[in-house]
Formats: sequence, structure tokens, C-alpha cells
Amino acid sequence: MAIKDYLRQRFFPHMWCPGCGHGTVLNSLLRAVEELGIEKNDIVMTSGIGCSARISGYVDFHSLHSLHGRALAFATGVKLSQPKLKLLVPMGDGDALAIGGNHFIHAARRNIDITAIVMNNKIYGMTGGQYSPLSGVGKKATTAPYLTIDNDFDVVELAKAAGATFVARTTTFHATEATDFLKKAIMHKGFSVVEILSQCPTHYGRKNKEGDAPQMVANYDKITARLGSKKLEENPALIGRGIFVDRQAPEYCEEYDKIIEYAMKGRK
Amino acid sequence: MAIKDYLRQRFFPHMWCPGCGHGTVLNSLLRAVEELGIEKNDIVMTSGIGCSARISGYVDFHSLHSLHGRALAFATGVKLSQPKLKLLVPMGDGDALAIGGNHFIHAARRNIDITAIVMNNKIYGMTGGQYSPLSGVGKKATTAPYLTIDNDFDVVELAKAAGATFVARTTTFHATEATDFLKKAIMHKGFSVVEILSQCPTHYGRKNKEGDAPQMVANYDKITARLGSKKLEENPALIGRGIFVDRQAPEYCEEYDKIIEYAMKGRK
Amino acid sequence: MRTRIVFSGSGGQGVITAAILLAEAAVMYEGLNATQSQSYGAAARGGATRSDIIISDFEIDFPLVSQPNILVCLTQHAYNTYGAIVRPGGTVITDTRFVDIGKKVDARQIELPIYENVMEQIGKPIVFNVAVLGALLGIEPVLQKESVFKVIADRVPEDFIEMNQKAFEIGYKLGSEKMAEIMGR
Amino acid sequence: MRTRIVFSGSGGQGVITAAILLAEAAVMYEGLNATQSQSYGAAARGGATRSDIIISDFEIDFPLVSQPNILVCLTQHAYNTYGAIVRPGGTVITDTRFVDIGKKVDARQIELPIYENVMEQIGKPIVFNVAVLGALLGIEPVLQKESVFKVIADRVPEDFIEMNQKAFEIGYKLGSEKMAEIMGR
Amino acid sequence: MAKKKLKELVINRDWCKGCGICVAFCPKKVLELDKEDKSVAVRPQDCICCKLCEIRCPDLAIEVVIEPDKEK
Amino acid sequence: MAKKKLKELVINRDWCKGCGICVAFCPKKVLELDKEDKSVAVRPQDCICCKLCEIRCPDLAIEVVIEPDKEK
Amino acid sequence: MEKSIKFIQGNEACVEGALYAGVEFFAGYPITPSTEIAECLSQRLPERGGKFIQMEDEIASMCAIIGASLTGKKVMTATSGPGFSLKQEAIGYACMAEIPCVIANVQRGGPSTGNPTHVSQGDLNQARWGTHGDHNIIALTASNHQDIFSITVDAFNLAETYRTPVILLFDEAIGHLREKLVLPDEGELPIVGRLRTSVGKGVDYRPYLPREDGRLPMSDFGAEHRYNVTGLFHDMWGFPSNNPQVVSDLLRHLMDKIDNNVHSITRYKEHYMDGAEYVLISYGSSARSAIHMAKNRRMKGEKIGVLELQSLWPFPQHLIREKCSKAKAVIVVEMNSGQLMYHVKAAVDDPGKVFLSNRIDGKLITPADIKGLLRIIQGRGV
Amino acid sequence: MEKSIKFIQGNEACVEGALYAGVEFFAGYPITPSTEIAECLSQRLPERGGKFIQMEDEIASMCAIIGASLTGKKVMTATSGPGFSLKQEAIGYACMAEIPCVIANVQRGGPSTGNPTHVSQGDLNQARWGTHGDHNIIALTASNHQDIFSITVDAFNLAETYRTPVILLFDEAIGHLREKLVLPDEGELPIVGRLRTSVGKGVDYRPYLPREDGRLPMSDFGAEHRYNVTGLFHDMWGFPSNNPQVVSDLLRHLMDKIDNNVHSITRYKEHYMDGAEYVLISYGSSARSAIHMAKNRRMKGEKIGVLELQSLWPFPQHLIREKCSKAKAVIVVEMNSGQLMYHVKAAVDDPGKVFLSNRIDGKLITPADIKGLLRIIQGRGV
Ligand SMILES: Cc1ncc(C[n+]2csc(CCOP(=O)(O)OP(=O)(O)O)c2C)c(N)n1
Ligand SMILES: Cc1ncc(C[n+]2csc(CCOP(=O)(O)OP(=O)(O)O)c2C)c(N)n1
Ligand code: SF4
Ligand code: SF4
Ligand code: SF4
Ligand code: SF4
Ligand code: SF4
Ligand code: SF4
Ligand SMILES: [Mg+2]
Ligand SMILES: [Mg+2]
Repeated sequence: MAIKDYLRQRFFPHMWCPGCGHGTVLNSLLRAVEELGIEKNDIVMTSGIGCSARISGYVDFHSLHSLHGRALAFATGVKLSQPKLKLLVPMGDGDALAIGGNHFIHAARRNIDITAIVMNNKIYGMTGGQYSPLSGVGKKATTAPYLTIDNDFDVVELAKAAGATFVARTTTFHATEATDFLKKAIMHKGFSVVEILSQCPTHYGRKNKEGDAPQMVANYDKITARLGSKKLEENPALIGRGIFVDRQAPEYCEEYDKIIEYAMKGRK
Repeated sequence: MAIKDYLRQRFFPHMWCPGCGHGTVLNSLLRAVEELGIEKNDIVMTSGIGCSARISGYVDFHSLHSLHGRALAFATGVKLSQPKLKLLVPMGDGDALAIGGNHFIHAARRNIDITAIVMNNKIYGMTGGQYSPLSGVGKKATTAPYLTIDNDFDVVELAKAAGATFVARTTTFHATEATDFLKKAIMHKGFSVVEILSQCPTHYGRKNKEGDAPQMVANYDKITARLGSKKLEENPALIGRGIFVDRQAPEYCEEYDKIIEYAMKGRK
Repeated sequence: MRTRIVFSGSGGQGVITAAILLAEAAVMYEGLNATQSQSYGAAARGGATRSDIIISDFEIDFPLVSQPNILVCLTQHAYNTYGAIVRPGGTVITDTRFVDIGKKVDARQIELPIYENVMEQIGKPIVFNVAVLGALLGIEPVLQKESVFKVIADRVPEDFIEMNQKAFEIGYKLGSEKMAEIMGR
Repeated sequence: MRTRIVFSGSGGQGVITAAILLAEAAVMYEGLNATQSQSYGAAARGGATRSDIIISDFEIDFPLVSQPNILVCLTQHAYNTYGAIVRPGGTVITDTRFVDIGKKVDARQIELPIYENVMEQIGKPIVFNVAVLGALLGIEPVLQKESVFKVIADRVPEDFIEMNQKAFEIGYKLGSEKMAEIMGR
Repeated sequence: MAKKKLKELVINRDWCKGCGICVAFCPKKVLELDKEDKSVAVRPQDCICCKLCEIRCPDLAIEVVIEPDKEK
Repeated sequence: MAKKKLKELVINRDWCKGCGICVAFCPKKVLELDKEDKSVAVRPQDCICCKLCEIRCPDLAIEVVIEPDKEK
Repeated sequence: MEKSIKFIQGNEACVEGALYAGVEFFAGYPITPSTEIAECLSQRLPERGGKFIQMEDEIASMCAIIGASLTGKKVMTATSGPGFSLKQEAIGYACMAEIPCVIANVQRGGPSTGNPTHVSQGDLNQARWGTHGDHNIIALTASNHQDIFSITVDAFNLAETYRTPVILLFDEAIGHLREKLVLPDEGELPIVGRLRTSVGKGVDYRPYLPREDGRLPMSDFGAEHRYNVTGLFHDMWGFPSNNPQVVSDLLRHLMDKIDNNVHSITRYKEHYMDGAEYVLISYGSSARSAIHMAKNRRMKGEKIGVLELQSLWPFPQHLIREKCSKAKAVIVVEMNSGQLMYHVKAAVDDPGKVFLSNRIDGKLITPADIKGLLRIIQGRGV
Repeated sequence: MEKSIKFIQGNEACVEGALYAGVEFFAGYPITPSTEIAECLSQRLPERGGKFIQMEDEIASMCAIIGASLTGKKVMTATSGPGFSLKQEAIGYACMAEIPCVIANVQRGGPSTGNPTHVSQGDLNQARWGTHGDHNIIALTASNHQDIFSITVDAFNLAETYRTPVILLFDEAIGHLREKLVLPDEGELPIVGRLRTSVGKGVDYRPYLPREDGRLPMSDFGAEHRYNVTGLFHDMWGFPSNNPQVVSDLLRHLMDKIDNNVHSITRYKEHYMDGAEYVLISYGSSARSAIHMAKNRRMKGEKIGVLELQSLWPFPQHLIREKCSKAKAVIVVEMNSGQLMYHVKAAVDDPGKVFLSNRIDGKLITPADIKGLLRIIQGRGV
């Protein structure tokens, strides 16, 4: 199937700004789904609220555009009640880790078979450029006229500590890599997290003088390095890209099925 | 000052069950405050809701018995608006890490100068023995008649990943150690976390056949080992006790003061 | 027929379980209506416990008991708090180990050494509450004792049924003998 | 006096800023009342933008404009959408680069090559909106141009003031010349 | 692996928003923005069919169509 | 360090809930629960003033009072 | 054969009703005095292949049941005041996206943490207005276990019928009371199942286009039809729109589908209402005291009746107006500061004849409390 | 000297009012259409030594301002529908613990995510009943920037006077509208400061024992008096109690401190009300349309006036009854399904004369909309 067949083409051109990285994430994700050859009817995409969250309206899957920060909680309900479905949950950085931080760590803890995609533009895009828990120190934002003093989360570390069994990071520059990681994440049994650095030229870029979209994308190549690469070894201050965690552990829905099996036996 | 002088004695005997570890945490904490010689008026204790949370009613500090899970959010308001105060925030495991998980990681991320104490009895005591995100797999609880399948958080790992700059763990068996860690945590500039394993004989103990309070307390000695000890080296499955993180990093209120300084200069 | 009973004591004594057993027996094995409710203190733990039971042939609307026909007090605190609410002419049952009857109330006051007997003959305080239930039925035959036995069989793990029955009988004996004594006079 | 103006165009054109500058100048430097409001699309980005301005000696209650005296359209989409709402006898201002005037409306339709001139003489599209403002005042002198200059001075970073003033003058010249032309006839 | 041959660079002008990402990262400088700020293939003959433009386009506006013969 | 000498083991019977923690962990078996389930010092002479009972008591019901002379 | 009589708590009667109605999924977070509902379902659901999950908080619980409902399951959650407040945002989502689900709120004393182990009926208005924005809701209650059972079944039925969240507004006194429940046989009470679309594969399914009869057939996530669900105003396919017509049509639909059916949704019972001169209006556990008192007074020859409401929202304005039209006085009996009373006053012909017999101290209102007020109304002093 | 005239958005006028009133602490989470309040304060507060913090969500924001208020600071937060729903639990806490604080809700279309960039007045009842349990609240609004400024000052004053959360219920249209604000000079508007206890060191301070005048002096965290703050029912020292007398006394106090002062709290404006036969009741941005239309009709000789409410809660029942007593018809003009209208109907002598002129499609109601309804009422057709 062509990648366009996974789109709800009637809503194109989409609402994202010119050069918004979220479109590239959509692009990479659809390639992953296409290459895996998953049936559209087997996928539920759940999103929250934000520019990023609008992604669920553009894909021809079952789509649940939910509440800001709560996508993983909705997804947990969908998945547990119908484990045969594949759950894709793209989220903005604010969505996933500001208001949604608790659902993020709890979904990870349970190791429920959901793929969380953090579309990290380090800013609240939808509401016009306020700082997020991933902005980091010293950034300009509409609510940080004097520059931010808030430390940022390391999404990878947090996901790992919370119990995620697959954790990867890449960027919109590394679109092929993104597709690759997304494929692995989707096929992984358990809670998987893929963080994708995704430029917001309109707010983050403009305010922080990071140039236009192509410049921001190019920058992702400069500031990151593949895990295990010489580049990273030589400059550990760079942001690591790659698969940080990939381990097998009991998956929540499967464990629950065992409870049912036991309880139903108890009954008869 | 005698340790009793830090108590609101008129509410004693307290409401905790016979042998409840939360009383020992109170005991250790008051010793820490007493040994540090902090003025009662300089301390604000903020707690949420739970058996653990009742601790704030028993201490003769400024006390804010707030909402389930929200103690750190209230504390953040108190601290930021009046940084000279010492903020002690004891929380139950559910309080801190179920409903309160997001405030926990965000307070850690900001590195705001608050001392969080997780009174971890691995159960929701107040509501009668439901499992918590710290119960771990294979435990009995009123909402887990077929035993739990939920993985537990590692509080230390989570606090570390989220950005806490002081993280320690001990138990009610190790009361002197607890006092020691609490002293260090309170004196630490930045967000500090002390997890104290604290027995709930009434619910957790009874349901999981862990015996009476003395047995549960004795068990803490068996299942834990000091970081760096031979015991832990020989048996890494034991739960580590000790100070896991102790580092200096910019503290939130101090950083904010710099913003004010800058902004007020800008004004004049 | 409408019997209003209040059980009172402290958290660990199984007061509420006893109340439930009694009311459940009435409903499940005697075709009666019954309600059981309890009050909780601020402290969920250790505080005073009270359970109200109404047993009736008819529908029970308001389920609380203001003046019980039968009042059971298993701690001094419970006796002091609730002693006065018993209906004139009603019955107050106390255990000699836990309650000193101070000021008398206008009711039949029956003190029994239930706890002592349970500890002597069984040695497990856990069945004290069932013995109290036995005593109550020994004194006031509000239900058939078989009904209670059936409920015990429904609710109690197999291994413990016998012990509970025995406890019940201990109380029942104490109660009925005391009644015989009182009636005899 | 009550002037009702609608600015319309697309997100990046600075339509709203131009509207604010105008209304602010009226309030801050001419002692008039003014309101400025804007509508947002579903998509915060790139969509059609519209801003309504009312300038008046009196209090302004209802702040939206249903039939503007002056309508500025900076995209074809805006023209197609809003062209028809202009008051009969009002003025429609469009930029030749962006708008092809199709069906005529019952109003003075003024097409000006503002964008072209700005790009030629300054080369920065960012000041296009201010040039449009200049054109508007060149056509309809709803305010003194000094008032707008003052607001620009208040709002724009020092280094850019001159460029903005220049852009304004470009527009103003186009506008007033066109008016002279029209009036001359 | 046989070298791929371009059949067509399909650019959806309705979807393209002219962000310039494809232009900036095309290794062969095949693409440019026209004056309406839409991407166009100005040097299609240089295209090596790497698809970097296609996979990075945030608007899913480019498709690199490869000669079918060569693909088999 | 001079050995500490016990002056008094103050047990607040109103606060003690008879959990038995002090009893279980006293290294010298100084304490026992009486029949009202309150902790009592049955062998005060054996007390080594380690205060383990005091610091672990969940009810803050024990105070180990040490002879002041010895402390100085 | 299972015994058909049970002696259980009100919360357990609710569970029995939910199971009878076919609940398949529960997500919750413990809170007094509702916890027994969760506890009991954690045991009972897996026995029949259903799922129970304890979420990290009440917000997540509410979201999870919405997600589960979209896969075609009958779902519920249970909570009390503080948790009910937290669920409000997602309850509004369920209203907007028209997701069938049942939310039990076993009320305790509020505001805030309040009086957790004591009875209150203080969330009445919150059940209606707790979430932001215009919307509509169904809220039901009951005063005894038999009715708790059947009203719970009703709640699931109405949720499916109207594609809407339904609130079960119980209270601590009834939730914790133990009394008899006679389990109806299978088939004895009607059960409304999920109405699934009959639209076939490849045919345009419009999840938000009401049928002739007003109902909106659903399609399970995972089934043939892929559509969009959103909390934004949306068109008939579920896609966001802020077109004014679409917005007002949808909002009006959300209001009307419930208001226009107030008659079919209204549930109530009459006790001794024949020629009643004094009408007591009550609901939940306070209705028991009202009935008790009316029964007593009737035996003494006084014409007192009780109108017991089992549906609180949509508010049965016409019913109340009609039933009170001949009353000398109307006494609203409730355990709050007069929340229902306000609406009763607005419904009757003469608000001056409406009185409030209430209790706000955490104690169950007693027949004596009501009798005291009645004496005053009758001019007989205290 | 700073210029005393500004041309700004309504949200910024609110910020100016808050600064004038002495706000020292803001915690919030961005949400359209309230975000400018946060953005503006993030700039302005540090300039005067105040603090701004962007929290992880709205719940945390509400909790943080309560914490800050306890240190003696004047505090506020700002949000819109979804965030307002999330704040409800903590708003109830502030009611119960009697914490002065100001919550601005700049309303957008609901329910749920609704219509984020469009106007609505749908949170009116939620402002009153959004949190669980009986409680009371003050909610204010305004229709132009000068009034937004002064009502915001009022909000802080009332919060301090009554030790209560005060809701500012603005709407998108007024929040985003730009118009003139003339900044009052210092001292021009009265400012109510934090009332601190005069009780000295060592003397028993009872934070929850009202003074003769009904006010409850506070003591800052960090100052001499250590007391307890809780969301449980509590005694006069702030310690938990479920004693029935304590419970009912406290609840009654919470209700009465506001209801008994409805007269002092009520804020309204009359426009062309002299002998008005048709009374338009409105508030917020819809009042502008009502005024516009009344002005026009008056010029044409029709007797139409506008009663503009600036305080919505406590509901000014008597005011409305009085102002409408002589009206032929009363038209409530609002942008929701008739939330205020319901209360107006309950307040007037004849509910039959109350009509609703509303709009629920996200568009600002227009004078023409109201005129249309008026024609119908007057029997003049459409
Ligand atoms: C409960 C709630 N709070 C706040 C908002 C407003 N809001 C919408 S999106 C958003 C943040 C968007 O940032 P992010 O999640 O990083 O996504 P992005 O737009 O950057 O892709 C916020 C604060 C909301 N819709 N709901
Ligand atoms: C919003 C909200 N949800 C739920 C509750 C009910 N509740 C009170 S305490 C508690 C959990 C207690 O467990 P924990 O935090 O571990 O403390 P513990 O009692 O074990 O010390 C719960 C669920 C509540 N009070 N508020
Ligand atoms: S605002 Fe930023 S995140 Fe949102 S669509 Fe535009 S570029 Fe993307
Ligand atoms: S229930 Fe458990 S946690 Fe609560 S007081 Fe009792 S022992 Fe402690
Ligand atoms: S990357 Fe896509 S949207 Fe951007 S210029 Fe190229 S074709 Fe157009
Ligand atoms: S396929 Fe490669 S070479 Fe060809 S146009 Fe695209 S980026 Fe350039
Ligand atoms: S530890 Fe404390 S409470 Fe427990 S028995 Fe000893 S003295 Fe009593
Ligand atoms: S001080 Fe040490 S030795 Fe003495 S009683 Fe206490 S635990 Fe035993
Ligand atoms: Mg973002
Ligand atoms: Mg716990």
C-alpha cells in the first residue's frame, strides 16, 4: 500500500506550519507502518491536545483525539480491553511530560504494549510558545521573557527508570533512522518510547534564534550522535541517538489474561 | 529542645495502628529536626492524604494537610513564595507515586529546595489495603485478589532520573540511619528524597502473611543492605540502603531570585 | 417483630463481623428483613466501633437504632458512650473483662465472663466475637442458633468452622444459663 | 465619527499587527476610542486571518464589524471571503501581487502594488504590513500619520524604526497618489 | 545494487508549504523553491533517487517515482 | 566512652499501643508486654541505654533517661 | 444454582447490578466510601472474562473507561467527591464524544476532603454542572439495595441508549448499609446492548449522525469502520470543526437528546401519595427517613406522602410540578444545604410552600428531624 | 512617569488590575484563551519582586497558589474550561481552608476541548458548582477593559475580605479584544490588604474563629503562630474533626459568610434602566451587544434598559427581582444554553416573562440577534 493510502488526504494540506517537524514525524511513522504492513483496522492512534496531537486526525486508523496529557490513559483503556489492537500514541513534549507525565511513567511501569512517540519540539507549540519541561535552561519562551531556569527531563532516562522496555531517540533529520526505530518500537512487546526531536520553527526556532526550518533540522545532525559512535565518544555533551533499552519483560495485558484464566477456572 | 516539644501532644496517642511504621518515621524525623536545631517556625510540613499524611497534624510546625497526591505542588507554592522556610513533605507511596507521581518528578526536575519523604508501606493504608505502584508483582491486596501483576517503581531510580539532587533509602528498622539521612536531606540545598520502608501490619502485613509489626521490621534488616556493603555485593537482589545521589546543582528559588534581580534592574 | 440491636466495642474485637453474621443469618435463613450499618471514626484505626442492626418481619426504612432493645458493649469506652441509649426494659450485655458497670441504667444488665471462658476453653481471642453472639442468642432468642451456624459455615474457612461453633456454644451456654438464673428467681 | 475597518489576509502577513498599530494610534495619540479584535481559525497556523477595528469619538459597545467602511484584503482567499461585506460606497484595498479582483463589489476598489514597491525599495517582506497601513492612511485619512509613527516608535525596536517609517511612506505615497488620481478624475 | 533511475519527481503543489527542507538537504541540488515558494525539480537529471526529500518532507508533498525497470 | 547508666525507662502507658517492637529488638530483653499489652521494663538493670527502643517506638511512648552524671 | 438472595452492602448491590447489566471493564482509584465497588469488581470481573484495572488516579481511570468503551465494552468507574471532581474534565469529554459509560459517585461529606466516612448528598449540582461548558447529563440514585441494583442496570441501559455518561449518585449511608438483595433472574430486567452500526464495509459510516429514532449506532475500534473521536466540536464523521452551524447543531443535539427525553428517563417512586397534603420529596438514603416518617404519620391518619426521585438529572420539573400541585406544603428532605430544594422551588407553582428538611453534619437525617420540621410547618411548634 | 493610558487586550487589563491590587504570586499552565495573563505576568511580576511559575499542570498551579497564599502573598492563577475543570478539587480545598486567592477563567466553547479559540459563557454554573460538596463562591465578570481592571481589583479585595477563592469569569471575546484602559492612580481604588492577626506570641491564635465582624485574621506561614490547614472539616485551630456540631457549624459558616453578604458583594451596572419596560440582563462580552442594542432602541424612543451583572455568584436574586418587577419582559442575553436565565426565572415574580437571547455557536452574540428576539416578544414577527 502506498504511504498516502494511510492518510486522510481530504484534510491536506495539514494545519502544521511550514517546516514543522511534526509533519516529518508523521511521514516517518507512516513509512514504518507501511513497511510493517499492518492493517489499518488493527491500529488505534490515540493522541492528546497540541499541534502534535493533531496527527491523529491525519491518519486513516481508528483515531482518538483525547485530552491534553491523557492520551496514554485513554490508550491503556483501549489496549487492555482489546489487546489485539496496536496502540500508537504520539504526544507533544508538554502533552507527554508536563501535564501527562504521570500517565507516561505509569504506562511505562506497567509495561503495557503501547508505542509512545514523543514529538519533542521543546515548546508548547499549540498555545504559542511557552516553555515546556523539555525546553531546558536558558531558553526564551513567551512565559520565560528572562530565559528559562527550569531543568529539562531526559526522556530516555525517565522512561528507563519508570520501566519502559524499549526506549529510543532520534530526530527529524534522521528520518530513516526514525522509521527504523518506530518499526522496532511497534513490533516490541511491551511499552516502547521513541523520542523524536521535531523542530517548531514558528515558536521555538524564532524565539531562540535557531534559524528557519532547514537550519533547525541541520542542527539536529550537529547536536546529536549515534550511540556507540566515535563522535559521541569524543564529545559526550552531544545528545545520544539510538536504542537505549530493548529488553523483554512480562507485558501487562498478557499478565492480565493469566488472571482471567485463573479466575475463570476457579469459577467452574 | 526535647523531641516531645516538637509534637502536638494533645493529639496523642496518635491514630496510627499499633506497630505502624509511620510512627517510627515521625520519630526519626523529629530527631533529625531536633539534632539540627531548626526553629519550629522555620519549618512548614506539607502532606497529602493517607495514613502517612496524618503526620503533619502531629508536629508542631506550620502544617498544611493538603490533597491526595498534591503535597509537593502545595509545597512548591509555599517554598517559592517564601524561600527562607524549610519544607518537609512526607508522603505515602500512593500519595507520592500514584496520584502524585507527576508532582514528584517535576519537583525533582526543578531541583526546588524541598525534602520529600516517601513513607513506603507498599499499600494504600488509609483506604484499606489496595495495591500501590510500589507494591510490586505477586502481592495480595483488596483490589488484587488474584495477586498483583503491576511492576513497581524504583523510587530511587525514578527520583534520580527526574533530577533529584539528593536521594537516599532506608527503613524503620534502621531508625538511626533514617535520622542521619533525613538530616542530610534537610540540609541539602535542592530537591531531596528519602524513601523509608515503613510497615503497615494492618493491611499489607496481614494480607501478605508477613507477620506482626516486629516481624515486618526485622524483615527490613534481612531484605536490605547498605550500599557498598559486602552483603549487597554478595546478594545484589537485596534492596540497597544508603545515599544514592548527593550532588550540587542550581536550586530553583535561588535561580528565580536572579531573574528578579535582573528584572528589577531592568526596571530602574 | 422488630428487634433493634447495637453492638459496640473497639476496632480489633470483631464487633462488626458479629453484627453482620447476626443480620445475615436473619435474612438468609429466617426469611426476615435485616439491616446492618456501622459508624466510622476519624481515625480508621483502633477507635470506638458501633454497629446497628434491625431485624424485622417488615420492611426497614430508617436503618439506624436510636434506642436499642439489646445493647452489647465490649469496652468501657463503649459502655460509657452508649450505655444510656438502651430502651427502658431492654438488655445490656457486657463482658466482665472489659467493662465495669458503673452507673446502672434502666435495663436488664447482664455481665458475662465471655472472654475469660473463650480464652480458657479455646485460647484464641479471634473467636471472642462469635462467643458474644452466642451469648446474645442465649439471652435473647432473636434467631435460631442453627441459622447463625449456617452463616458461619458460609463465611468461615472450613478449618475454622468448628472452632467458631464451639465459641458460639460457649457464649450461648453462658447466656442461657444466666437467663435461666434470672428467670428462675 | 465612527470608522469600521476590516483587515484580512493570511497568518504570516502581519495583518493583526497592522490592525493593532492603527487602533493603538487612535487611542494613544488622538484621544479617540478604538477596539481591535481578531478571529482565529481551527488551525492556529497559516489560515485566514481577519481583524476588525472600530475607531470612534464615542464609546464602542459591540466591537465586531459587519459592514466595514474600509476593507483591506491581502490574499485572494481573504478577498473572496470578505469582499462582499464592504459597505456600499466603502473602500476595498488590495495588493496587486496577491489579489485578482474578480467580481466587482459596490465600493471603491483600490488595487496597489504595495508588496512590489516594498520589495523593490526595502527588500524585506516583514514591513509589508506597515506599508499597507501607510496606503490605507494615504487613501482614507482616518488618523494623522504622525500618530502611527509614534506608535511605531513605541513598539518597534530602535534599529527597525526607520525601516518601518520608510515602508509606511511607500504605502502612503501609493495610496495618496492613487486617491489624487481618482479624485482628479 | 543497480543504480536507480528517476521516473518522476511528483511534487504536490497544494500540499507543499515551501519550507525549503527538501531543497536544503538534497545532496544533488535537484530542487529549488519557485517564486510562489513551492518546491520544483530544477535539475531532475541529477537526482540519485535517495528519497531524502521524500522522507523528510513535513507536508508529504514529494514523491520520488523510480523507473520500474531498474527496480526489478 | 564511659558506659551510660540508666536512670529511668519512662513508658507512657497512654501512648503505648503494645506493638511489641521495643520488646522484640531490645538487645538485652529488658522489656516485655504486660497483660494489658503495654510495654514494661522487667529487667531495667540489664539496660545498656542503647535507646533502640526509644528511637523505633512508633508511638513515641518510650524515653530512656540516662543518669546525667555519666553523660558528662 | 447460585443463591438468589444476598445480604450485602449497597456498594456490592451496585456491583451486582453492573454485572447483571453486563459490565466488562472497570478502571478506578480507591476512595472512601466507594472503594468496595472497585474491590468487589477486581474479584468478579475476571471470573467472567472482564477486566479490572487500578489506574494511577481518577483522571486516568475516567480516560481508561472511555477508551475501553470505544472498543465496544460496557464500562464503569466508581469514586467519591474528590475523585469525582478530578474526573470532571474527562466526563465532559464523554459527553462531547458521546461515549456510553457509567460513573458511580458514592457521596461523602464535602467540600474538599471534608468528612470522608460520613454521609452527604452534596454533589447533586456538581453531577449536573461539574464539567465546563454547556452539556447535559443523566444522574440516577436509589434508596435501597433492590433499587440500587435495578437503577444500576438502568444506568447502563440509558448510557447505551443515549450514548452518554450516566452518573450514579449514591451516598455513604446506602453504600455501606447491609441489607437484603434478591437477585433477579436473567431476563427479568431488560438489558440494552451496544447498538452497533449496520453500515457495511466500504459504506460511509457517520458515527455522529443520529438515526431517525435519534439513536447513534457505534462501531467498535478494531472493526471495519475507522472514524475519529475528539473532544472538539466535530462533524458527523467525528472530525473537528468550528463552523458555527456545526457547533450549534452539535451542542443542541447534546442538550436535546436528554432534555427531550426527560419523560422516558425520569424514574421515581410514590409512597403514600394518595391525596397527600404534605409531600416529602427525597432521594437516596434520606428518602428512607422520609418514607419511615410518612408511614408512621399515615398510620396516625395524616395525609403525608413521599415522592422519591430516582433520576435527579435531567430534572423532572413537570413531574414535580404535577405531584405538588395539590400539596399544602412540600418538604424537600436531603443532606445538603438545599440543592434539590432550589430546583423544586423553581418547579412548583408556589415556591412559598416549599420547605427544607436537611442535615449537613455527616449524620443520616432521621424521621424525627423531618417530623420536627413538619410540626413547625403545621403550626404546632417544636 | 508611566503613561496612564494603555491600548491592550482584556487579558492584559486583568493583569494590570491584578498588579494594582498587589498580586505577588502567579502559578499557571498555558491554555487558550487565557494564556496572555500568564505570559504578561511572567514579565511583570519579577519586575516588582513577585514570582511567576509555570507548573506541570492546572492542578499543581491551583495548589501552588494556595501554598503561596499561606505565606501571606496575594496570589492568582488563570485558565480556561479544561483547566478550570482540573482545578476544581483544589478550588474546593481553598473554599474549605478559607484561602484567599483569585482564579481567572477566560471562557471558551465547551464542553470538553470544545471550541478553544471561540467565545462562550458556558462555565457559569460550573463556577458555582464545579467542586464537590456544599460550598459557596464568589464569581465576578466585566464587559470592558476599565471594568475588567476594577473588577479584578475587587476580586482580590473580596478574596481577602472573605478569605475565599474568587473566580473571575471572563470570556474569549473580551479577553482578546483590544481597547483603551486608563490606569487609575495609586490610591484611587481601595485595596484590601491581608488581614493579619493581632494575637501576640504565646497567645492562642485560632485561625478559624471569626471575629465579631465576621472576618478571620490570618497568620503567615513562617510567622509566630503555627497552626494547621486541612481540607477536612476542622475546629477553630484548623485540626480535623468530624464532630457533627463542628461539621455543621463550619459548613454553615462557609455558606453564610457569602450568602449573608450578597448585598455587599453584588456588583452591577444599569444602562438606560429608567422606566425600562424591557429589561435585558447580561454580563461579560454579551452585555456589550445588549447595551449597543438598548442604546439604539432608546434613541428610537423604546423603553429598553440593560441590567449588567458584574457579580454572578452569589446570585443577586433580590436585585433581579426588584429590577425586573416592573418589566413587561425580561431578556437574558448570554452565550450558553440559558444558564443565567434559569436563575433569573427563579428570581422574578413571573417566570413567564423571561426570555432567552443566546448564541451557542462560538460567535459573539450581536445586537441584531437580540433585536430579532425582541421583535418576536413584541409580537412584531421576525
Ligand atoms: C487541560 C488542558 N490544559 C491546557 C491546554 C492548552 N494546551 C493545548 S496544547 C498545549 C501544549 C502543547 O504543547 P505540546 O504538548 O508540547 O505540543 P506541541 O503543540 O508543541 O506539539 C496546551 C498547554 C489544554 N488544551 N487542556
Ligand atoms: C483525589 C483522591 N483520591 C483518592 C482518595 C482516597 N485516598 C485517601 S488516602 C489514599 C491512599 C493512601 O495510600 P498511601 O498514599 O500509600 O498512604 P498510606 O495510607 O499507605 O500511608 C487514597 C486512595 C482521596 N482522598 N483523594
Ligand atoms: S506552532 Fe510549532 S509545533 Fe505548532 S505547527 Fe507550527 S511549527 Fe509546528
Ligand atoms: S492502616 Fe497501615 S498505614 Fe494505616 S495506620 Fe494502620 S498500619 Fe499504619
Ligand atoms: S520539504 Fe515538502 S513542503 Fe517543504 S518545500 Fe519541500 S516539498 Fe515543499
Ligand atoms: S531523491 Fe535525493 S537526489 Fe533526488 S531530489 Fe530527492 S533528495 Fe534530491
Ligand atoms: S514500641 Fe512503643 S508502642 Fe510498641 S510496645 Fe513498645 S512502647 Fe509500646
Ligand atoms: S535502651 Fe536499649 S537496652 Fe535499654 S531497654 Fe531500650 S532497647 Fe533495651
Ligand atoms: Mg511541544
Ligand atoms: Mg501507603
